Amino acid sequence: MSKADPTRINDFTIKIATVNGTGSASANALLMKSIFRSGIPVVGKNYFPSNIQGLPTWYEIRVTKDGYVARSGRVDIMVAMNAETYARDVKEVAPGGYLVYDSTWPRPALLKREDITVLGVPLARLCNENFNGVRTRILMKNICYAGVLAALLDLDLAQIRALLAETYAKKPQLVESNMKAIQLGYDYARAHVECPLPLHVVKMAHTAGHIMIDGNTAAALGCVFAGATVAAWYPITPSTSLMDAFKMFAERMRIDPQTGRRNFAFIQAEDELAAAGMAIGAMWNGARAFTATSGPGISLMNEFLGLAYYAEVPVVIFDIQRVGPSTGMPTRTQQGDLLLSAYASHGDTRHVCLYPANPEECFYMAVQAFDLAERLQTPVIVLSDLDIGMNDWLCRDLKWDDNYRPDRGKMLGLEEILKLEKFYRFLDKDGDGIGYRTLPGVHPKAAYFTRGSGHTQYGAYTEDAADYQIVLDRLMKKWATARRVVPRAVIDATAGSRFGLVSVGSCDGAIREALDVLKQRGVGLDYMRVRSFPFSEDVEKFLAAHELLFVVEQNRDAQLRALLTLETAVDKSKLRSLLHYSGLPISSSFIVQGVLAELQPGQRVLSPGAAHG
Amino acid sequence: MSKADPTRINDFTIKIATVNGTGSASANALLMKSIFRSGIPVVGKNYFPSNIQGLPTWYEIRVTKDGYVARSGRVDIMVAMNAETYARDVKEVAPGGYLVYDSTWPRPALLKREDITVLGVPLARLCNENFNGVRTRILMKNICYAGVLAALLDLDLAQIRALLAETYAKKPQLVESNMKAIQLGYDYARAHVECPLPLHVVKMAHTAGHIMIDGNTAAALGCVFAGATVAAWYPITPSTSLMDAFKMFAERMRIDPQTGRRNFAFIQAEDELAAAGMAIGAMWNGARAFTATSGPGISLMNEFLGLAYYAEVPVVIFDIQRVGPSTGMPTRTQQGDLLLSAYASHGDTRHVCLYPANPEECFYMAVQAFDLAERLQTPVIVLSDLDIGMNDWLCRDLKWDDNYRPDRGKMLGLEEILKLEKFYRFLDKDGDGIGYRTLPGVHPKAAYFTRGSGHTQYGAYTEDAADYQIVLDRLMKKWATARRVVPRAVIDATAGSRFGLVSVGSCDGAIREALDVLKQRGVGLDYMRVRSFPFSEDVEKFLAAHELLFVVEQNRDAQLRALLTLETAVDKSKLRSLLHYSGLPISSSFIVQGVLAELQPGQRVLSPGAAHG
Amino acid sequence: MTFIAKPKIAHPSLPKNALGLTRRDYEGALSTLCAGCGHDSITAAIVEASWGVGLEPQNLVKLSGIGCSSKTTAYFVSGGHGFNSVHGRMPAIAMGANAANRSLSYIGVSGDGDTLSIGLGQFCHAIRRNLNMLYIIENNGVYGLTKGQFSASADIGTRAKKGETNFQPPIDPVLLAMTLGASFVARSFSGDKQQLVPLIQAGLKHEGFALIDVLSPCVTFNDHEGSTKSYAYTREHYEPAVHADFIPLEREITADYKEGEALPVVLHDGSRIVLRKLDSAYDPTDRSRAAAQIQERMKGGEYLTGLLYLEPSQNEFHQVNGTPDAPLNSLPYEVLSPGSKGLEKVLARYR
Amino acid sequence: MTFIAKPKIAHPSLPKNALGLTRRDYEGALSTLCAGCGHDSITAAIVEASWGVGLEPQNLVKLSGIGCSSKTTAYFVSGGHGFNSVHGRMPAIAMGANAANRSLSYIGVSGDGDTLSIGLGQFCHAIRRNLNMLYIIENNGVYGLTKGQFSASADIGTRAKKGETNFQPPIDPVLLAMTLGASFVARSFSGDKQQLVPLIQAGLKHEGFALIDVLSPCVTFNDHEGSTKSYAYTREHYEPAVHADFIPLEREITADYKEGEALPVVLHDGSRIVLRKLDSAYDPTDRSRAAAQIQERMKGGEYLTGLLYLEPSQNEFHQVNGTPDAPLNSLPYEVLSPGSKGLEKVLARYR
Ligand SMILES: Cc1ncc(C[n+]2csc(CCOP(=O)(O)OP(=O)(O)O)c2C)c(N)n1
Ligand SMILES: Cc1ncc(C[n+]2csc(CCOP(=O)(O)OP(=O)(O)O)c2C)c(N)n1
Ligand code: SF4
Ligand code: SF4
Ligand SMILES: [Mg+2]
Ligand SMILES: [Mg+2]
Repeated sequence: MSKADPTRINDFTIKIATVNGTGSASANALLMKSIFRSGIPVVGKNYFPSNIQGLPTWYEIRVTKDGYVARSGRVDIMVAMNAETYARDVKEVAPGGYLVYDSTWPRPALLKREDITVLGVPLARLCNENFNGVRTRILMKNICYAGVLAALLDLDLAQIRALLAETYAKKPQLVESNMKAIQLGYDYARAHVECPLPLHVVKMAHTAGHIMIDGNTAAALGCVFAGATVAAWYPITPSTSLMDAFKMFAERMRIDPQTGRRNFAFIQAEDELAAAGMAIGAMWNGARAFTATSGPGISLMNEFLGLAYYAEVPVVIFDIQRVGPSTGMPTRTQQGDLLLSAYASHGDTRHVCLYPANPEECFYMAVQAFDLAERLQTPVIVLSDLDIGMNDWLCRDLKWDDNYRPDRGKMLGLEEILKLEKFYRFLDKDGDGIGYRTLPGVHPKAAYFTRGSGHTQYGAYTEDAADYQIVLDRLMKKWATARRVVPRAVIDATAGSRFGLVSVGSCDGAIREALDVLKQRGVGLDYMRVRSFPFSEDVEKFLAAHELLFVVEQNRDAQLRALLTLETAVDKSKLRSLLHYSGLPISSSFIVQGVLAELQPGQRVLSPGAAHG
Repeated sequence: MSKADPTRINDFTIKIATVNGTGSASANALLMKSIFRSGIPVVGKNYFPSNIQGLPTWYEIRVTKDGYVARSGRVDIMVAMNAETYARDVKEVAPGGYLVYDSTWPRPALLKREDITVLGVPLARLCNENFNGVRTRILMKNICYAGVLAALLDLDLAQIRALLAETYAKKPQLVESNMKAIQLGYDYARAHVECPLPLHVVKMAHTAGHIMIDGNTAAALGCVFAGATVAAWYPITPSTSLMDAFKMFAERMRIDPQTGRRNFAFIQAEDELAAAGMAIGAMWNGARAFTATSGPGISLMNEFLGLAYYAEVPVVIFDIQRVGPSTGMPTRTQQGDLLLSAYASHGDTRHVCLYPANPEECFYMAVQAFDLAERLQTPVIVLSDLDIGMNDWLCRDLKWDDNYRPDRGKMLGLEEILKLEKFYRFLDKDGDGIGYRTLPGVHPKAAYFTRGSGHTQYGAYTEDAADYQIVLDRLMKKWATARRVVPRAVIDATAGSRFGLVSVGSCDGAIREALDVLKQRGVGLDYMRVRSFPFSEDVEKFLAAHELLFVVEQNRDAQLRALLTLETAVDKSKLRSLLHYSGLPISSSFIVQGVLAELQPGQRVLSPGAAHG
Repeated sequence: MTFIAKPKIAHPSLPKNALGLTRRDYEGALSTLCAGCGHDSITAAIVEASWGVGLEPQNLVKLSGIGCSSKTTAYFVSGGHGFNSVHGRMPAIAMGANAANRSLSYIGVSGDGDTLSIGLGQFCHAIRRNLNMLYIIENNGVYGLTKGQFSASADIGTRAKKGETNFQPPIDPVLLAMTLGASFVARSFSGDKQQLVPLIQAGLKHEGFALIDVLSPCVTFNDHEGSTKSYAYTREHYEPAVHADFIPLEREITADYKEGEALPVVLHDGSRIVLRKLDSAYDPTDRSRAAAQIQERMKGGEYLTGLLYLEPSQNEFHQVNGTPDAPLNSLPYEVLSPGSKGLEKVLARYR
Repeated sequence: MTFIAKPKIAHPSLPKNALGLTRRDYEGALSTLCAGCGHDSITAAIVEASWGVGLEPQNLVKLSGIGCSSKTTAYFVSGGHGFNSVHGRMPAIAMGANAANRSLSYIGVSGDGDTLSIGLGQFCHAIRRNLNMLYIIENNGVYGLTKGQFSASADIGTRAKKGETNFQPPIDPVLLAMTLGASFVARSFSGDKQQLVPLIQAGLKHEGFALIDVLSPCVTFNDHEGSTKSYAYTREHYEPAVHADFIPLEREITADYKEGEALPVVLHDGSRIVLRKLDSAYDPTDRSRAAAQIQERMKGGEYLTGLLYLEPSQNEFHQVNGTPDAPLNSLPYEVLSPGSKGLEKVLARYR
């Protein structure tokens, strides 16, 4: 076996280039899982096209003993299965890295790189010789490269067989055929290459108590545990898998054992306006309801968001952000809806937003979203993104407290209603800006009229200046209440630095990695990740406590910086933007470079301006 | 004749309270016009309900020798024709003021005010005795109170007859009947009251070279002169009258004399999404097109606005703002769409906005909007409001330069196309961030593909990070170009004060009046009214040059202050908000009070915070 | 202003329904519509019908969009919750509300603009889902609240108050609904209480989407050429004075006629519409024949009124979705949450 | 990947049309759709048809929404401008573009999701305006681009790739369009070039709104129970390995049959649809009889194909609007502006 490079053991990135629609997904999943099962933290990033078949697609597997969760930004092993992208794929390999390609047909012209090792494996030939049928051969080619990698990386074949057995429990014959392909690649590699490579896998025990899950699945699970019963949506990438997961879980765990009836309603709406309206109608009527969408859907929901804000109807909306503007790049990631979500709709409106950073938070924040929406009687928008929502992340096990009960907020039941002299929906009895709700069907005395037109605090229609303003001003009081109950920011001030780093959502992984790197380079930074809009009080404190703050986010227009500038007392000249918006998930190196560029000696540390990435 | 009060001659406010649907509009118009024709500046404000018949409605006529254009905020003469609102109408009269009511039926209980003069006129009785038919009598009652006021204010009857003659040119018999009603009221008043009142009208010559016009009519006229040929819309108050006016003008001035064909297309769309799409489609295809709407429509247009921004299609949208959020108060005014219009749609988007302050600017800015949209190849939103759009304003005569020709921006004709080797739509040849357009039907070589999905600078579909970013970054370069070509702010720094006042749109009238009042009280303020987004460079300078700035606007959330905070270098602690958002047009007194409250000696002049009104 | 709701003093003399409630208990706030507006007549019919079927007021959920018509949900059954949503989007709100609690009665009131223009897509899809609700279109051929623009149901040749003529073909909600497979389709006239009240009651009872297209003249903006009482005519002749904002106080138009009969109704402006009541022979269960007859009559300028199509067998939304009889919003959390044990099982699949 | 456009070397041998252009001149960019997708066959038919009618490429304006189908406007006639707008809103863009220049040909390509769900309202109103364009629905019963959810045109009982069954009644764009008074309504099948090409040519020539509903199987997501070649079946049996993201490379399905004949077509997944071509006796000008026949056939599980309804007499948008023959976007500013004199006249009324 070739001399191992101890620094790269369990610390390298594999990138697999294929054509979409050729079935490489399960090969990649197989590799991910077997590394995960070997106890080594692993990251999977899927770069797929916005079509169904025939376009280039890439899958990146990062093996990271330190448990980082971000894109590494470098490629150590490239599996180049796609002739169309072969040239650029070769370029991407880091010096000293490896390239695996299908040597069934020679690729002379393109093999010009002296600084990497090129490994040819006749995958097509092997499969043609050993399998029948076009479909089978195409598919097996992919399983076959998994076998090659198993040899190169020293993966445990027994474990791989076990995984296949789980996957194809109902179809044992598939276990054999797949295993055969694995073995073909495995044996060929061992016969022709010095295995394992210097950078390979050595078992660890770092994944116990962890799962591999995507954010949309976790969010859907959160909706199930929050007791959501009405799900309305209109398909849109990358939010679709959230609804698919909810349906899957509900069909497993929400079927009445006696009657076989479904304890949930799943409605594919005709568009996003309808989806939002359905969720609003359902929550107005006492069911926990939600919808999931992406940018274009949020734009279309603007009118309904304004209605729900002003008429004070709770509703939960998941925005799985993708690259905008407009249709943009549906299969790429961005954080471009921060500003719109915060102030969506005409007139004076503002909405509670939650910003999960990973699947784990997607789960817990989904539950929180429903509690906050009903407590505050207003829409809550959960802003995830494609990176969180559709990629597999290593997360701590999700925990559930069986004592949890939904917080329905100020909802009057029959007893309370009967005690009332008269019921007024929009009166601020408790001074927190929140009135009391009632549900249809309970008692005529509790009936009230919900409208998006001017109304008095008693619920009557009005065009009177003073009456109108009483309600509008109370909504600001409610906003102040919101500030007190939303999730606080996550703050790490251990560095005790004059400089801080502020960010949101999926940037977290890259930032934590960048902080380590910076520390190694002697730069210590404090870090705050905001988790909600409005900002909790601690945000104000952190901003005040630092003299220079890097605001890291994944959009062009510094939308988080804008919200901080508007909603806190911070002097915006202290806020330095690091903006990454190419559609690829942000990497630690981008942040490290951005920070160092600013903090180099001699540089005008306090000059405003933004680094664009 | 009773002793005249020289200070109140040509300087007082009449308010007329009636029930909508009873035909008082023409009586009020008659009064307005006759005062205008007497050469005295006059302001009309209409406070009407969002229904069709039977609800209270008020009309305010301010006679102002100083030519102020804002709501006065006080009532000197109340004509209380509506029993339902009688009580509160009485309360509104300023001490020393007058109340005119229909004494046909006594109103004992309600006449309890010693500090005002109450004049009863048996309007119903007079009309019942002199006219036949229910309709006629109801209508004549209103004309009759106009006659009463004519006597009380010493209006010129001959002139009134002349006005009626103009109005009913085609129906002379109506002139007589109306004049008869006028005379009835006039004679009764002179017989029973000492006429004219101390506050009355004395002819001046201050309205020569002026017109009385509403902003929607002026904007529509602007569209006609801009050469707009396609108008698509969906009815919504208060924007409807803009489209009605365009149709009226076009039907007068856009009919081909030979063929009788209509040189314009007028399309009532099925909703605002469609209206926006039609305007976009038409301008994409080379016609000047526009739509008009109000808040709810802007919310619904979010998706299309993002498309037009990213696909770089010019379009002109008028937002006649009304009270939000949601349906809000459709017949009340507000400036609540500033923030949404600036950043409408998901992803990184920003839109050019124009902020007219009066009908005169509505006319000129309508033309500018089309030039800017085509020059910048992006949507331009003209933010007017109900106060400007639907009330009659005294304006200088509109002027037109016959040398004007539309600025089509960078549009290639056949000759230029033939010279090209190859055509690329989104290349930044000139370094100003603006590419070249072509129109369908000209030449196959010039054909390009317009899309809201990711595209390269050559116009091809892309999901490539770098290619995507090149286009997104260029859009920011274009934005910098926009900053240079948008209308500059209106700045009055004659006071040379350390303190400044910043505002937008229809606040202008109240502010100019407030500045006079403040000067009289020894407080001199500089004043800047922004007229566009992005802000022109002079805005930055003005903000920097003052140590405290009052930001006056008509919304709850300080939306103009937000835009200034985000888009300029100003230290926001310098910006003090004066917010008026009750739905009534802002009055000078509100501003005066707000400023004085802040500038009183002893007050912490530099403390942040906002006065709410 | 028409006064529909009067102070609720339960007169002992007033007739009571099965629940011991009087008509008063089904009234609502004061109408702010124009005197004589057809919509107010429909409101009165809804009051009568819901009293008649003996509905618990709190069990009626009232939904609407935006428009004069949509305002009327505030004018009946004040004991039921009302949701006056946004323009054209009532069906979505209704779908959500109904999904949350299938045990209540849902009545949606909309206008021809609200339903056939901005709301057309949602209207069609509510029908496709066979959403269990009574959907009433108060159809006047104009946008009343925005002052008289043509709606998509305006007939060709109609003249608006402002004078222009409509040249676009109308969208007929009845034929549209039948094409989309609606399970209950009816048409009536606002002034025909005798026909309207039973239709509303049937619609409330129908399991699925029940559409009633009610022709409801707009006093203020309906206006047709050639009518000796039309605004156009009056402007030129009798009217002693004309005022843009003048709206005459009219009385509601009523229509009383028998099965099979045709009744020409003269509207406020003197225009005529001809209503023909279905005769007992008519078979409302044969869709294509029904559609053919309706179109036939239309060619002859007649509106066929009554229950035009009925298909009781169709599954409504909840039957398709397989929801339990108990309202979803009443299911205890314990039933809905898989609990920590359930979570453990799920996680196993992600290791 | 299917290769529709090849490098444009005008082979001397290639047949030329009246303009001296070859088919190559009507091709577009490479298709990125799945091999065997029905949409690609339609693209080929559009290329053939526009070459056939001898359309100047630059005079064809290509409009679409979002979806696999909507992408295809990039795959034909690259010499014409294309506007790939937003989901379901193509009709509005088309209306505006057409208003600006009535002299060009407008072809809109949409999907069943794009047209019958999010875009249903705009689709109906484009018909009502009789907007002069050819509107093609590439109808596959699913949302292809978002991976196979049912569209509103999916038949009851259809099984999706993911396994669930559709229980909602389909919206038939053909019957809908006829109910709304469309002036040109046709149905065809993606694989039937012989029928499709002439229909497209007729649609391009029709003055007014021409609808062609083209059944266009989705290789990847059409899937029906009980088919021996369906994914479901294969999963359990022959397939040696199953991969969520595996999409077989299929060949396009073609159909060639005569007037009056019925042709059962087997789709990629083995499911069958039955097409019946109109016989020469069929009268496309009698709307209600046509509708009845279509419904009859449907009950029998057959899709009637061909030009189903035609009413050439109807006025298209510009005839109603009274616009001049010269495109509005070509009118010189001098004609459009009243000038300072005109302004003076106007102002007089405001003094
Ligand atoms: C999004 C939006 N667009 C436009 C309007 C303005 N608007 C209010 S009601 C209405 C039409 C009402 O017509 P219809 O539904 O027929 O009701 P009617 O008044 O005739 O009873 C319109 C366009 C609105 N409120 N919201
Ligand atoms: C506003 C909006 N909502 C949702 C989507 C996601 N989306 C893209 S295509 C599509 C449906 C496509 O179905 P269809 O129109 O039938 O086209 P097909 O792919 O089947 O040809 C959807 C829902 C979107 N792009 N925009
Ligand atoms: S405007 Fe017409 S629809 Fe509206 S209330 Fe008046 S009569 Fe009724
Ligand atoms: S998914 Fe279906 S519709 Fe889309 S390209 Fe593939 S086969 Fe065609
Ligand atoms: Mg109407
Ligand atoms: Mg489809």
